[in-house]
Amino acid sequence: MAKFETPLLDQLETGPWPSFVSDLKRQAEHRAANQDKIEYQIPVDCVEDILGVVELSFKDKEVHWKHGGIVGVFGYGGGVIGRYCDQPEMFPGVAHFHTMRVNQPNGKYYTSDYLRQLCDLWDFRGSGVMNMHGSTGDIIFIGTRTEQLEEIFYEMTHKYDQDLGGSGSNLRTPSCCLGESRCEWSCYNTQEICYQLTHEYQDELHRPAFPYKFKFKFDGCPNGCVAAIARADMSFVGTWRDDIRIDQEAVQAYIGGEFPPNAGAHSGRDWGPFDIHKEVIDLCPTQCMWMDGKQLKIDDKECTRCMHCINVMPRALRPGKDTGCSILVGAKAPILDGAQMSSMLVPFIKAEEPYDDIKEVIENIWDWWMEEGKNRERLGELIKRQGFQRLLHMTGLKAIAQHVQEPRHNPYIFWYEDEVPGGFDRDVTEFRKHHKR
Amino acid sequence: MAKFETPLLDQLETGPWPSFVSDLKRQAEHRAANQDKIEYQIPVDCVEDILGVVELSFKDKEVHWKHGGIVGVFGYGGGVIGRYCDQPEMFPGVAHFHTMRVNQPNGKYYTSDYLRQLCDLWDFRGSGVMNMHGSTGDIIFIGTRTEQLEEIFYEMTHKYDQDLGGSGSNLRTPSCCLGESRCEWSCYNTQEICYQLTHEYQDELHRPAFPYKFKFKFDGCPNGCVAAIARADMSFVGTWRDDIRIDQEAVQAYIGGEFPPNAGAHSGRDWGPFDIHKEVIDLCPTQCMWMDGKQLKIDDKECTRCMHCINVMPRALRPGKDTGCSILVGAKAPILDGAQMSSMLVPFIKAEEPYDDIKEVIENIWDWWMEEGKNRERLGELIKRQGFQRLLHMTGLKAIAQHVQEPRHNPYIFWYEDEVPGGFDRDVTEFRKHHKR
Amino acid sequence: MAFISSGYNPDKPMEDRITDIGNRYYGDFLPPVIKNNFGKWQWHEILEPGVLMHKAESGDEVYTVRVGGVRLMSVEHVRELCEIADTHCDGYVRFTTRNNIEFMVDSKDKVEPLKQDLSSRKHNEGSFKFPIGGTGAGVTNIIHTQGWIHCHTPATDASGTVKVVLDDLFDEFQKMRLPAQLRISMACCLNMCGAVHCSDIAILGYHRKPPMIDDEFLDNLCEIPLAIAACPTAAIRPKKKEITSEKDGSKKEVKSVEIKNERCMFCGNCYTMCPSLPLADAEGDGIVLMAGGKVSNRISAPKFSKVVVAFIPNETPRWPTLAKDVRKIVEAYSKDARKYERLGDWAERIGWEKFFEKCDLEFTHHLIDDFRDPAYYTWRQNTNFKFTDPYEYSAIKAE
Amino acid sequence: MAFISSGYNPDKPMEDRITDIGNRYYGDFLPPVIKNNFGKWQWHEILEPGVLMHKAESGDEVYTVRVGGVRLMSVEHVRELCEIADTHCDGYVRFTTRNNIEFMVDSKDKVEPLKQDLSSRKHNEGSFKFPIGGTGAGVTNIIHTQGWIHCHTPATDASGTVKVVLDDLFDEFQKMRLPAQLRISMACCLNMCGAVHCSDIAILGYHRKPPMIDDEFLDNLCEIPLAIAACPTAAIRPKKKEITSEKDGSKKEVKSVEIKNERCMFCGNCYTMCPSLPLADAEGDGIVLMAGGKVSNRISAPKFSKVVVAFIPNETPRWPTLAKDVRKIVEAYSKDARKYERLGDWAERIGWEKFFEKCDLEFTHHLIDDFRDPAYYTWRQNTNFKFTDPYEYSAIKAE
Ligand code: SRM
Ligand code: SRM
Ligand code: SRM
Ligand code: SRM
Ligand code: SF4
Ligand code: SF4
Ligand code: SF4
Ligand code: SF4
Ligand code: SF4
Ligand code: SF4
Ligand code: SF4
Ligand code: SF4
Repeated sequence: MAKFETPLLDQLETGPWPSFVSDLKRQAEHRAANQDKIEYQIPVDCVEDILGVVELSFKDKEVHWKHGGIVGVFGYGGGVIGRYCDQPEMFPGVAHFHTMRVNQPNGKYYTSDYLRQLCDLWDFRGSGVMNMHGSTGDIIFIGTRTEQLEEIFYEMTHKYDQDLGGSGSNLRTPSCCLGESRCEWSCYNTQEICYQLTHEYQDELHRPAFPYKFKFKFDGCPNGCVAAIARADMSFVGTWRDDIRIDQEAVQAYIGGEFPPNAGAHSGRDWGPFDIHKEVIDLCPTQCMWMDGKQLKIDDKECTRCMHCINVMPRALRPGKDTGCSILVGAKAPILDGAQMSSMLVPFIKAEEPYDDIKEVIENIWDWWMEEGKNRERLGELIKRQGFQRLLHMTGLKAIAQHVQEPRHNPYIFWYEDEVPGGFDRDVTEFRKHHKR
Repeated sequence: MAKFETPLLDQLETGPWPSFVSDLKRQAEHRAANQDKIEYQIPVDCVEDILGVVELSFKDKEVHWKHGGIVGVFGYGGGVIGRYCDQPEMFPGVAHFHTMRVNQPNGKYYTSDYLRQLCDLWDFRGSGVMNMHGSTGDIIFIGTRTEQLEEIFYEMTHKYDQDLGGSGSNLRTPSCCLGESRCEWSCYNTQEICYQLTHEYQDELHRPAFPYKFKFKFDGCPNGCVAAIARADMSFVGTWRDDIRIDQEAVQAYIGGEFPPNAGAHSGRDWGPFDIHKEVIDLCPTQCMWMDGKQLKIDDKECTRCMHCINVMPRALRPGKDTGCSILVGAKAPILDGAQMSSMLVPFIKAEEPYDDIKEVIENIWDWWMEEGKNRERLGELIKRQGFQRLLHMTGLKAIAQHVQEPRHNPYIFWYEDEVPGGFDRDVTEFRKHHKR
Repeated sequence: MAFISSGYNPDKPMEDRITDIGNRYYGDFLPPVIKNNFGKWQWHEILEPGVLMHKAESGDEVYTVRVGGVRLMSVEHVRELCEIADTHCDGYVRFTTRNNIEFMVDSKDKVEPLKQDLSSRKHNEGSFKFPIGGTGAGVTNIIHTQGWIHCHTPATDASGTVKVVLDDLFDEFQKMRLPAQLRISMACCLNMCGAVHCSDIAILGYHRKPPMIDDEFLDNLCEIPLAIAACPTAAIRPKKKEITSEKDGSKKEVKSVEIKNERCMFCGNCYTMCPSLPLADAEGDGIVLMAGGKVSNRISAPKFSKVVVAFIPNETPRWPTLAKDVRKIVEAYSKDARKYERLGDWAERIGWEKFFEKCDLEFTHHLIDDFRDPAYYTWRQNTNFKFTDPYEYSAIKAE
Repeated sequence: MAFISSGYNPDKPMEDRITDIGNRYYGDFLPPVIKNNFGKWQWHEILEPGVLMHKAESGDEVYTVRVGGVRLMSVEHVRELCEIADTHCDGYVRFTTRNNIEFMVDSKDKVEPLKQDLSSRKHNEGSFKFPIGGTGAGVTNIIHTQGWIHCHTPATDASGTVKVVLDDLFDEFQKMRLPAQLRISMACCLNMCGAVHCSDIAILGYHRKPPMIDDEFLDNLCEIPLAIAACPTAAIRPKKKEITSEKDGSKKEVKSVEIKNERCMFCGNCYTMCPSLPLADAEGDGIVLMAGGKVSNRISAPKFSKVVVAFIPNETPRWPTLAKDVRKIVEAYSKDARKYERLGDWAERIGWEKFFEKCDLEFTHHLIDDFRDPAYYTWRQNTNFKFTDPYEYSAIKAE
C-alpha cells in the first residue's frame, strides 16, 4: 500500500518511545483513505513522499532538502521558511515544502476546539505534519506549497484570530514558562508579559528591521524552565528581594519524613531517610542556612536565590513576596564565535504592567543594536565586540559589581580622555625639557 | 653633607620597615668617607646622585631614566641591562648606570666570604647598590659604567668562579625553591636540577638564539614557593604518585592538641581548638579523607595532592615516596595578550639525574619555538596561536584528559584530513547526481 | 484536486487583510481550575512518575499527567490527543517547553482513568503513543530540531537519533531514580536550533569535510562577498577559475571561491549564505556528543556542555554507538553522582579525567579547545589532577 | 680616580677569557646541618613569628630566623648581614624567594642571641634593619621591581610604595593572625617583572595617557615597523608629518607615526620598542590595585588577581590612598575569611559584590573586562548574585 519501501525507517517503529515513523505512516494512510473527502490542496501523497525522502537520507546519510528561496506572505518578512527537495522528480509531493510558524499561545495551553481548527486547516492546505512545538516555541506547520501560504494566512487571521510567528531578522516569537498559571514559584506573570510584549512589538516581529534575529524568553524563577538564559537575546528571570518565606512546621514535617523531599522527584530510588543537613543546609551554595534548635534559619542577605532549598522543601519554603525579575542579555547559538549565555544587565526590576521600565530597556538596546550591529551580528556579539561598558552606556546604566562574576584580571583598562586629568594631548617639547633624549 | 636635599625621600625614613632611603644614605656616606681608601672606579658620589634622581622623580612623579643602549660583555648577548639618566648634567654620577645580572647559587644559600667578595667587587667597580635578589632570581648589581663591564666580568669569572645571568632573548637564569635542602616536602632535588640545567644550557643562557626570553623555575611541591606556575615558560612542580604517608599516632596528637596545626602558622590568633573535620577533612577539595574510628583514611586515587592536609599536619602526613614532577608550560606576564599561567604538559615524570627525559621535553619545545615562534613571541603565546594540539604534536605526546581542566565547550573541531574517511576532496559533479541544484 | 480559495484575493492582497494580531490570549485556553487559582499555587508534589499535583491556596488541586511528546506529529495524532482531552479534561491540554504533553484534571479520582486511557494507546508496531513519565529526577523528552525531515543543513537526523536514544533510556523516562534531572537535547547542525549548548547531554550533528565548491553556478546563486564574510576562520577567498561547463563541455572562466581546507572547521556558515557550497557527506557527517551543561541556577550557575565524544558516525537507522555512548554516561552518572547533583557538577567534582575513566570514553586531542583566546582557560593551569592511565611521560610519548 | 685593570685586555678580549661557567655550586654554600640532612627533613614548626624549626630524620634540628629584606640594599647592608652570619651562623646565610633573609643556627640556644642582635639593629631614623617575621599566616615581604630607582618604563615607584605599605602592615608581618598567608606583590609597569598577576594583593604601576610622539627624532631612534607591530590593539599607524625642527626652527617632512588614542590601553609596549614614544605623566600615571590571586595549589587552583581599584594617584612620598585601600582589604579579609582561606577564595565564596561592600571599595566600569574574547567569561551569566546597593533598575539608571 505504501508508496515507497522504507526498510530503514521501519526499524524505528519498534521500541517503546512513540514512533514518528508509525505516526507518519498513519497520517499517510489517513490521507490516502480520505474518509472525510477533503479536497486536499497539496498532493495527497505528500506524507508518503516525506517518508520516501527521509528513507533516502537514511540510506545516503545525506540530507535531501535544498536552500529555501524567499517565500512568505505579503507584507511580512518572517513566519515562513522556504524549502525545496533536491530530488523533486522522485518526490513530487514534497518538491515545494515550506514551513509556517504559528505563534503559540503563551504557556502552551490549548482547548481541543482550537487545536482541531488548526489541524483541519493544516490537513486541508498543508501536509498535516506539524511540530508541537518548534524550538523557539511556535507551532510549526511542516510543508506546504507557495500558493497556499496566503490562503492559510488569510484563513488563520480571519477565522481563527491567529497570527504567524517570527523568522528572519525579526523579533522572534517570544516564549515563557508556564509561570503563575500552575507554578507556585513564579515571581511574575510570565504569560502576561510575554503576551503583551508580543503584541506591543508586532511590527518588529513581522518586518525585518534588525541586523539579525532577536529573542525574548521569560522564566518565572531561577529554575529556568524555558531556558531563557541559554537561548534568548533578552532573558527575563524571576527573582525576589525580600526573605524566603518559611513555614517552620512544614520544615519539621520534612525532617520527620512526612513530606517527600523535592516534592517526590527522587522517589524512584531509595536515597535513605531525608537529612536536612546533607540535603539542604550543606548544599546551599552560600552556606547561609542553619538550624537554630527546631527553627530553620536563613541569612537572606547572603542568599543568592538559587532555589535549591525551595525545590527540596516546597511545602516549607517559598520565594519572598517582593518579586520582580532580572534581565540578562545576549544568549545565542555557536555561530560565529561560539555560544553565549545571557549576561546580567539589570539585577532587579519590577515586572508589572504596563512594563514601561522594561520596554525602556528593550528599546534602548534595540536602538543601539540597530544603529551599530553589523549584518548577521547577534546582540551578544555586539556586546562582545564593543564591550560591556558600551552596553551600559547605551542603556544608561551604572556599572555595579553584580554585572560581573569577577572583575577583570588584565589591567588593560581603556580610560576615556575626560576621566584623566589634563587629557591625552601633551606637548613632547615641554616633556623633553625635563627628560633629555 | 648630602649632595642633594631630599625632603620627600626623607619621609620614607620613618616607619618600622627597613628604609631603603636610610640605607642609601648610609652607603653614600660610606663612599664619601672612604675609610678603606678605595680607588672607586665609578663616581664616588653616584649614590648621592641616585638619591637625587629619585627625589626628582618623587617631585615630578615621572621617571628619569632613559632606554638603555645595547651594552654587554664580549660574546654574550645578555646579563647586562643598559641604562642612562635623562638628566645627566644634574646627575653625572649616574649618567651611565647599567645593571649586571649575576647568576645566584640555587636555593640562595651563601657564605659570608663569598658575599663579601661580591660586595668588594661591586663597591670598587660599581655603585655598591644591589638587589638581593632580582625578580628572576639573579643577584642584581645596580649601576655601573660601560667601561667597567668587562672588568667586572673578568674579575668575576677569574677570581670568583662566577658567571652572569640571563637577559634578552635568552634562557633566563633558572631558579628554584630551597627544596630538599630544608623542606620536608620536596619531591625532587630542585637545586640540583636547577644547577645542572643552568650548566647544560649555558650557551642558550648567554647567546640570544630564541624568539624571546625563556624561563625555567622549579618548585619542589604543589605549594609553589618559587611561583613557577605563574612565571616560568617551563614550570616544574614536584608531586608523587603513591600514597600520602600517614603517622596515625601523630594524627591523634594533632587531634589531642599536642601539635600545633599548620606547624604553628596560625598561632597569632585564637582560632579555637583544632578540629580535624573542620580544618582538614571538610576542606579537602576532593573530599577523599575520612576518620575510620581513630584512623585517618585517605582514598589516595582521588587525592589531587593539593598539600592542604599535609600543610596542616606536617608531623602526621607526608608526600609519598614515589616522587617526580609535573611539567607545565607557557607562563608569562601580560604583554601582549594578557598574563598566562603555565598549562599542564607532562603530568608525571621522574626528575632524576641525568634528566634525559626532561631535556628531551625541553629541547623538543625549543626546536618548535625557535622554528615557528615570532619575534618577541613567548612560548605561551605560540601555544595559544597554534593550539595546544600542536604543542602535543611537537613534543610527541598523546592528548590525555589531564591536559585540560575541562573539555572544549565549542564543537569547532579542526579535523585533520587523514582522520576523515575519504579525505577532503570531493567531486561536486558526483554530488549533484544525488542532489539537484 | 481543485484549488479552493480562502477568500484571499491575490490581485488585491490588502483587501480585508488582517495583520499584526499576534497570538491568541493564553487566558482563553486555561482550564477552570488553573484560571481560578492563577498566581495562587502553594505547593506541588510528584505523586508518581509523570503525575504532578499542585495545591492552591484555595485548597483546589490540579492533577497533571505528563506524557512523552513526539514533537513531530501528525494532525491525526493531535486529533487523538484532543479526543483524550475531551474525554478526561474538559477539552484542555497543554504542551511543555520540552514538547511533552500535559493532561490536567481537577480531582484525584480522574487520574487513574486518564492514565489507563493514555497507556493503552499504542501505534501499530507497538510503540506507545502517550507514554507517561518525564518528571522529576529522570530523563525527560529530548528537545530536538528538524534533521532530515526538513532542514537543508543537518549533519544527522533529529527524529531518528532521538527515537533510538529514548527507546534505550525509556526506563529513565518512566522512573525517577537518577541523582537529578537529566536533560538531553539534540540539534542537527551547529546552528543549534535547540540551543543544546547547555544540556546535561547534547547530541549535535556535525560535518567534517570542507564544503564542495560548485564553481559553475556559484556566482549565479550566491553573493560571493557574503559567503566570504560568513566564514569565522577566514578560510574562504575569492578566486577566478577556468572550468568545463557541466552542460555543454565548453571551457569558461567563472568567478568563484577557494577554501583553505586546513582552516575550515566545518561550521557550514558559508553554506547558509551560499547553496553552492554544500557540506553534506555520508562519511564526513555524524555526531558530536557533549555533556555537562545546565540551565538552572540551582546550587551551581548555568554552564555550557563540553565535547566528550568528538565523532560518532551516522549508523542509520538505529545509531547503536550513539545509544551506547549516551547510556555509558547515564549509567556512570547514575551510579556515582550524589543526590541533587547535576551531571556537569558531578564531572567537575570528580574531575573530567575521572569522568572519562568512569564513563569508559576515550579522551582524544579533538576535545582540547583550540578555538580562539578563551581556549587557554580550559587547559589545566594547576597540578591538581588525578591519575588515570596513561599519565607518565614515557607512557604518553608517541612511539 | 684612576682606572685599575682587572687583567682584562680590551685589545685581546679572548685572551684568557673564561665564559659559560654558570653559577656557583649550591652545595658549597650549605651550612653543615643543612648539608648533613639534605633530603632527610621530617617536619617543621614555626615556633614564633619569624622563627622556624626543621627536624631531620637524624634528630638534627635547624632553627631559622627570617627577617624582612629590603631587597634594594647597599653593600654596607650586605656586609652587616655577613657580620651577623659570622657571629651567629658560622658564616652562612640565605635569601628567600621573596627577598627575605634567613639566618640559620643548629641549636635552640643560639636563637635568642641571634634574635636580639637582629632586633637591635636600626637605621638612623629608626627603621629596623632586620625585622623578624614574615612567616605563616601573615604578610611577608612584598616582592617588587625597580621603579624610579632604575627602570625606564615605571608608572610609579617600587621601593617607595612597598615601604609605605609594609610600614602600614608591619604588625601583620610580625604576627601570624590572618586567615592564611597574604602575599602582596608590586610591579612598576605592566611588564610585571614581579609577575604580580597571581598575588593576593598586587600593586601595579599603570599609565593612563597614550604615548607622546617625538616626531622629529622618531625615525632616527626607532624602527617604525617594530613600534607599529608592538601595539596589541593596532593603535599605531605610520604617518608622514611636517614639523618644525626643535633645533633650528626649519620645517621638514619626517617619517613618524600616528596613534589612535581611543584604541590605546596605555600598555607601553610601543615605548619598549621605541624611546620616542614616552608615556610617563605626573597626572596620568599611578597605580592599579589587584586582589585575589594565588600561586599555590592548596585547596584551590592557582588564580589570577583581579583589578579592584582602577586608579590610585601617585601621592608621593607616602601614597596614603594606596596604603588605605590595601589596609581596607586586609582588614575586611582578616575579619571575615575563614581559617586557611586565601583572599581570592574568600572573595569567590562571598561573591565579588560582597567583596566590594565589605572592603568599602567602589565598583566602577573600569573593572569590567573588555579585553578580547575571554572578557565574556567574566561577566555574570547567572542570577546568583547578592543584593548590595544599588541594584534596582531605577537606582542604577543614570539621571
Ligand atoms: C512543565 C515545565 C515548564 C513549562 O512551562 O512547560 C516545567 C515544570 C516544572 N519544573 Fe522545570 N519545567 C520544565 C522545563 C524545565 C527546564 C527547561 C529544559 O529542560 O529545557 C529546566 C532547566 C533545565 C536545566 O537546568 O538544564 C527546568 C528546571 C527545573 C528545576 C531545576 C532542576 C535542577 O536540578 O537544576 C526545577 C526544580 C526541581 O526540579 O526541583 C524545576 C521544577 C519544575 C516544577 C516542579 C515547578 C513547579 O513547581 O511546578 C515543575 C514540574 C517539574 C517536573 O517536571 O518534575 N524545573 N525545568 C517544563 C517541563 C519540561 C518537560 O516536559 O520535561
Ligand atoms: C524550526 C526550528 C528548529 C526546530 O525544529 O524547532 C529552527 C529551524 C531553523 N533554524 Fe533555528 N530554528 C529554530 C529555533 C532555533 C533556536 C532555539 C530557540 O529559539 O530557542 C536557536 C538557538 C538560539 C539562538 O537563537 O541563538 C536557533 C539557531 C539558529 C541559527 C544560529 C543563530 C546564531 O546566532 O548562532 C541559525 C542560522 C541562521 O540564522 O542562519 C538558524 C537557522 C535555522 C533555519 C532557518 C536554517 C537556515 O539556516 O536557514 C532552520 C530552518 C529549518 C527548517 O527548514 O525547518 N537557527 N534556531 C526552530 C524554530 C521553531 C520555532 O519558531 O519555534
Ligand atoms: C622560604 C620559602 C622558599 C624559598 O625557597 O625561599 C618558603 C618556605 C616555606 N613555605 Fe612557602 N616559601 C616561600 C615562598 C612561597 C611562595 C612564593 C611567593 O609567595 O612568591 C608561595 C606561593 C604563594 C601563593 O600561593 O601565592 C608559598 C606557598 C606556601 C604554601 C601554600 C600556602 C597557602 O595557603 O596557599 C605553604 C604551606 C603552608 O604555608 O602551610 C608553604 C610552606 C612553606 C614551608 C612551611 C615549607 C617547609 O616545610 O619548610 C616553608 C616555611 C613557611 C613559612 O614561611 O611560613 N609555602 N611559599 C619562601 C619564603 C618567602 C618569604 O620570604 O616569605
Ligand atoms: C630586574 C628585573 C626587575 C627587578 O627589579 O627584579 C626586571 C627588569 C626589567 N624587565 Fe623584567 N625584570 C625582571 C624579572 C621579570 C619577571 C619575573 C621573573 O622572571 O620571574 C617577569 C615576569 C615573568 C615573565 O617573564 O613573563 C618580567 C617580565 C618582563 C617583561 C614582560 C615579558 C612578557 O612576555 O610579558 C618585559 C618587557 C620586555 O621584555 O620587553 C620586561 C623587561 C624588563 C626590562 C629589561 C625593561 C625593558 O623593557 O627593557 C627591565 C629592566 C629594568 C632595569 O632597568 O633595571 N620584563 N621580568 C627582573 C630581573 C632580575 C633578575 O634577573 O633576577
Ligand atoms: S521557571 Fe520557575 S516559575 Fe517557571 S515553571 Fe519553572 S519553576 Fe516554575
Ligand atoms: S535559595 Fe539557594 S542560596 Fe538561598 S538559602 Fe536556599 S539554597 Fe541557599
Ligand atoms: S615548594 Fe614545596 S618543596 Fe619547595 S619549599 Fe615550598 S613547600 Fe617546600
Ligand atoms: S593532599 Fe589535598 S586532596 Fe589530597 S587528601 Fe590532602 S587535602 Fe585531600
Ligand atoms: S540545527 Fe541546523 S540543521 Fe537542524 S534545524 Fe537548525 S539549522 Fe537546520
Ligand atoms: S564551513 Fe565554516 S569554516 Fe568551513 S569554509 Fe565554510 S564558513 Fe568557513
Ligand atoms: S615592571 Fe616595568 S617598570 Fe618595573 S622594572 Fe619591570 S619593566 Fe621596568
Ligand atoms: S601604549 Fe600600548 S596600546 Fe598604546 S599605542 Fe603603545 S603599544 Fe599601543
